[in-house]
Amino acid sequence: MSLVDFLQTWIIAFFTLSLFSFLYKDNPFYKFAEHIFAGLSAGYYVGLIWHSVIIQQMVDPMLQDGRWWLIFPGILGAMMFSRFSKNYGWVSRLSLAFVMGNTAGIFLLSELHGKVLPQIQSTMLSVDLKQPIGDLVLSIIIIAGVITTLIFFYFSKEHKGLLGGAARVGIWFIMISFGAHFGYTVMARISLLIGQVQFLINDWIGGTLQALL
Amino acid sequence: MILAYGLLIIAGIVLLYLAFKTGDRRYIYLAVAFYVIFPVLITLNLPAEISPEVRQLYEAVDSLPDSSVVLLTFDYYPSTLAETEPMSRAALHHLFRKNCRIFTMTTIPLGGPSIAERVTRELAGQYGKVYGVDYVNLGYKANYVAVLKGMGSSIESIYPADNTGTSLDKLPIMKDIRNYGDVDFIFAVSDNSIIDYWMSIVNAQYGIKIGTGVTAVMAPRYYAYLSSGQMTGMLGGMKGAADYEKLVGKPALAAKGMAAQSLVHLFIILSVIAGNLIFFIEKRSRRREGHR
Amino acid sequence: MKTTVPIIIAFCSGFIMIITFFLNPERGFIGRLEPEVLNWVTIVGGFTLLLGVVSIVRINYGAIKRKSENRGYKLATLIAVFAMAIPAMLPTGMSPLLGTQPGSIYDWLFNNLDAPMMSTMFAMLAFYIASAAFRAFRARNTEATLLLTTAVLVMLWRIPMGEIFLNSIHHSLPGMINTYVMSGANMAVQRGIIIGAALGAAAMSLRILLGIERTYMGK
Amino acid sequence: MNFAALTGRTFAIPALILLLILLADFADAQAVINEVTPDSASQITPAAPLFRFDRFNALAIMVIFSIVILIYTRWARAGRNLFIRKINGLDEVEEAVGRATEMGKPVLFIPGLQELDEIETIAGISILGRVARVTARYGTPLMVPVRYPMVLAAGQEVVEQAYIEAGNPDAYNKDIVRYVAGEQFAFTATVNGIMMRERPATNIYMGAFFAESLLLAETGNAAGSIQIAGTAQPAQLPFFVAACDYTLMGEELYAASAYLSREPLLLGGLKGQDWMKLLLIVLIVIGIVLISFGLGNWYVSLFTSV
Repeated sequence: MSLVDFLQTWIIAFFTLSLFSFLYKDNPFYKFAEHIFAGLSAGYYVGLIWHSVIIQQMVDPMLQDGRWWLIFPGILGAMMFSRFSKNYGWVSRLSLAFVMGNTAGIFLLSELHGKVLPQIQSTMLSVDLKQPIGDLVLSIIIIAGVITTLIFFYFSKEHKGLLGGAARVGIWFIMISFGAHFGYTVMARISLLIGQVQFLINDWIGGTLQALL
Repeated sequence: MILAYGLLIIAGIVLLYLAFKTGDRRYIYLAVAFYVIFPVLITLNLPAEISPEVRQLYEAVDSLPDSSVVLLTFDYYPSTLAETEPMSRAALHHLFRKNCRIFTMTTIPLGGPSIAERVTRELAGQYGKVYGVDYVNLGYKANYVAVLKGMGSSIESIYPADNTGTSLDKLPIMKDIRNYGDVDFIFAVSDNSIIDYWMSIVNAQYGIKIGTGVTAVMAPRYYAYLSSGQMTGMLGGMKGAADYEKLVGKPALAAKGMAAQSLVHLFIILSVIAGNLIFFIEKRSRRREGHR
Repeated sequence: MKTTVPIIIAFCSGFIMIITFFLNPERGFIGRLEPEVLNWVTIVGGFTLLLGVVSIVRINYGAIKRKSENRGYKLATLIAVFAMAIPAMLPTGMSPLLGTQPGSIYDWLFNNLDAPMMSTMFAMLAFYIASAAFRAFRARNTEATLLLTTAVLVMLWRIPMGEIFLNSIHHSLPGMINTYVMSGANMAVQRGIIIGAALGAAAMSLRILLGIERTYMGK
Repeated sequence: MNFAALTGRTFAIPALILLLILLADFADAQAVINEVTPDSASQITPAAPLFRFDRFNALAIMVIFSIVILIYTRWARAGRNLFIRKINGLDEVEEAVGRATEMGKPVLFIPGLQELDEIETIAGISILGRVARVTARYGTPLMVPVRYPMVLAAGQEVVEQAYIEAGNPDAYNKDIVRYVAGEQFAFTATVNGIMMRERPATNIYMGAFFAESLLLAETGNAAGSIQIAGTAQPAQLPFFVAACDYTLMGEELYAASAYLSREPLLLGGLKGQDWMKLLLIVLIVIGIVLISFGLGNWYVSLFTSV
C-alpha cells in the first residue's frame, strides 16, 4: 500500500466514521462531514453541467457544425436564473413552462398508453373453471387484488355496504403488499451497511495493519 | 465453526434481552453492527435457489446473438452502490463475454457518469475490450423524460458526444446505432423510479425488450411490469445480484454479502417473534388483572 | 403577459409531443422537429440543476456575511463547492488533473469523498429498519397481523438460510411465496397503485398543458 | 377568471398555427411520396402511413380522460356540490393535535421534502392550514421545518392566515415555519435533533418523503410522540405504516387535501380520476367475462399498447 493509498483510505474512513457518529448523537464531526458533503455534491453538478450540457450540447455544435440556433435554449436556460430577482422573477416562468409543458405532453400519453392500457389488459384473466387450480387461484387473487385496491382509493362514495366490504378486502391486500415490501426492503438497507463495513474492515483496518506490519 | 455460531446466537439473545429490558434501541443497533461485521471476517458459504425473474433476465441476455447492441444504464446514485454496482458488474461480465457492443448512459446527475466510467473501464480491461469499438460511455444529459424520448428518434441529437467529449461520429461503435430501432436489448440498472419511464415510454412506444436490476426497495413494485410482460426479467436487490453473479459464474461482492444478510434477517425475525410473544403474554396478564 | 405567454409556450411544447406520438417518425417536418425540441429541453433542464448550486452558494455566503454562529461549517461548504467546481471547468489540455475525466481532481474528490459519504448516509438506515421491525411489528389487529406475517415470510424467503428452512417445512413453499405473495397479492396491489398514480399524473399533465394548473409558476 | 373564455383566447392562436404546420407537413410528406418514381420506389421500403393507426386506443383513452377531467374541473369551479367521502385520517390528525394541547407540548409538522411544484407538497401545505387553525385556537406551539425557500414562503402564508382566521394573530410568529437545510440528510438530521430536544407530543408528516421516512418516524417514536403520516411515495408507505400510528396512503393524501380545501382543481381532478377508475373496473370485468367464455381475444387486443 503506497502512502497515497494509505492517506486516501484514512480520509474516507474519517468521514465515514464522522457520519456514523450521528447514530450515537449529533456532534461537530458529523456536522463538518455533512457540510463538506453538501458542498462537494453542489460542485459536482457544476463540473457535470459545464461539460455535458454547456460544452457538448451547445458550444461545440454551435462552433463546429454551425448550429447557431442552439443559442436559444441557452438563453432559455439562463433565464432560469431570473428567479433570484424580485422584479424579473416571472421571466424564469417562460423556460420553466417550456420544460414542464414538454414533460406534460410526453406524460399525458405515456402514463395512459404505457401504464394504464397494459396494466388493465394483463388483469383480464380467465376465470374459466377448466384451467389448473393453481392458475385459477392466482387469477382470482390478481383480479380481486387489483379491483379492491382501486375501490379502496375510490372517494366518491362512503365506504359502506358492498363498497365498504370491498374496501376492507382492499386494505387487507394492501397490508400484505406492504408486508412483502417491508420484508424485501430489509435487504436493501442492510446491503448498504454491508458495503460500508466491507470497506472499513478490509480496506481501512486490514490495509492499515498490512502497512504497519 | 460451531463455537462461532454458538457465540453469535448467545450474543444475539443477550442484546435482545437488554433491548427489551432497558427499552434502549441502541442495543438493537449494536446487534446489527455485530451481525454485519462478523461474516465479513469469516466466510460462510450458503446454497441458494435462483429466483425465476433473475433466470428470465439471464436467459434473455444469453439468447442475444453475437455482437448484439445492448444499452446498459447506470441510473443509480453512489448511495446504493453496494446493491447496484454488483449488478452492473455481473451484467458487464456477461455482455463482454458474449461480445455484445455495449453503450452506457446515465440519468443521474450526482455521480452517474463517474461510476459508469470507473466500472466499465475496469471490466473492459479484464476482457481486453477497446473503448469506442466494443463499448462507449455516453454519460449524462439532463431531464430524463426528454432524454428517454429523444433517443427514440436520434441518439445523436441528445448525445452529440460521449462522456469525455469525443464526437459520436468519431466512435466506430456508434456508426450504425441511430436510435432505439438499432438496439437489441436494454439492461437498466437503477435505484429509483426511472424504471417506470423505461417501461411506459421506451418499452411501450418503441417495443424494445428491457431487463432491469433494481434495489430491493423498488423491486416489489415492479412485479406489476413483470406480470404484464413489459419487463423482461429483474434482479431484485442484493439477492438478485448474487443470483446473477452465480449464473454468470463470477461470484463476487453480492455473493459475499448474502451471509451477513442472512444473519441480520434472522436476527430481525427472531426479534419480531420475541416481541410478539412478550406482547401476548403482557396482554393476557393484563386481561387477567382486569378480571380480578 | 406574465401568465399567458408561459401558458402558450407550455401548450406548444407539449402539444408537439402529443402530435408526434400519433405520427410515424420518419415522416415530415414535425417528425424532424421532435428531436430538436427534446434536445432543447435537455439543455434547459441542465440549467435548472445549476439553480440549486446558486442557492447553496447564496445561502452559505449570506450566513458567513451575517456572522452566524455556524459560519465555520458554512465556509467548509463553500470551499468544497469551489474545490470541486473550479478544477473541473478548466480544460484538460492544461493539466491531466483538470477537467472531469478519470484521474482528475474532480474524479478523485467524487470517488473518495462524495461517494463514500453518500453511501454512509444511507447505510445508517440499516440500523433504523431493524429497530422499526423490532418495535412496530405487533399483531395488534387483522391488518397489522397480515403485514407482520407477510414481512416475516418474505424475509425468510429472501435469504439462503430461510429458504432452506421454508423448504424443510414444505418443498414448494418458497415457490408459492413467489407466485402467490409477490406475483399475486403484492403485484395486484402495486398494479392498482400504478394505475391510480398514472391517472393522477395524466390529469396533472393535462392541466399543465391547458394552463389550468399553474403551481409550477409559483401561483 | 372565466375558464372557458381564457382557454379559448389563449389557445386559439397556437392551435391554429400548429394546425397549419400539420397541414403543411402533410402536404410535404405527400410531395415526397409523389417524388418517388416507380424505379426508386422498388429500392426503398414503401413509405409508412403518416398516422399511427395502431395507436387509436391511446387516442381514445386520452380523449375520454381529458373530457372527463375537464368537465369535473368545470363543475367544481362552478361551485357544484361534488361529494368526497371524509378521510378517516383527518379525525386522527385533530385528535393528535388535541393531545398535544392537553400535554402542553408542541406539534411538529413536516410538509415533505419536495419543492412546491410537487402536488404532494401542495397537499401537505393545505393540511398544514387545517392543523395550524387547531393549534391557533388552543395556543399549542407549532413547529414546521421545511427544506425549500418556496415551501417556506407558502407555509408561512398559510399558517399566518390560519392564525388570523382563528382569531389568535398574536400567537403567530415567523419562526413557526422555518428553513432548516437544503440537503436531504442534513435536513433529516436537523429535524431529528429537534425531535429529541423539544420532544413534541405529535409529529405529522404530510407530503413527499424518501429514504428519510424511516429515520424520521423511528426517531419520533423514540422521542415518544404520536405520529401521523401521509405520502404518495409507494416505496415509503410500508415504513410509515409500520412506524406511525396512522397513515394516509397514496391518493388518500390528495383526497384529504381536496376535502379540506375544496380547491376546484384538486376536487375536479379527484372526481375525474374516480370516474375513470370506475370505467376501468367495468372494462376489466367485461374482459374477464368475455375471456372466461373464450370470446374475448378481440376485446383484449383492443388494449394492446406495445
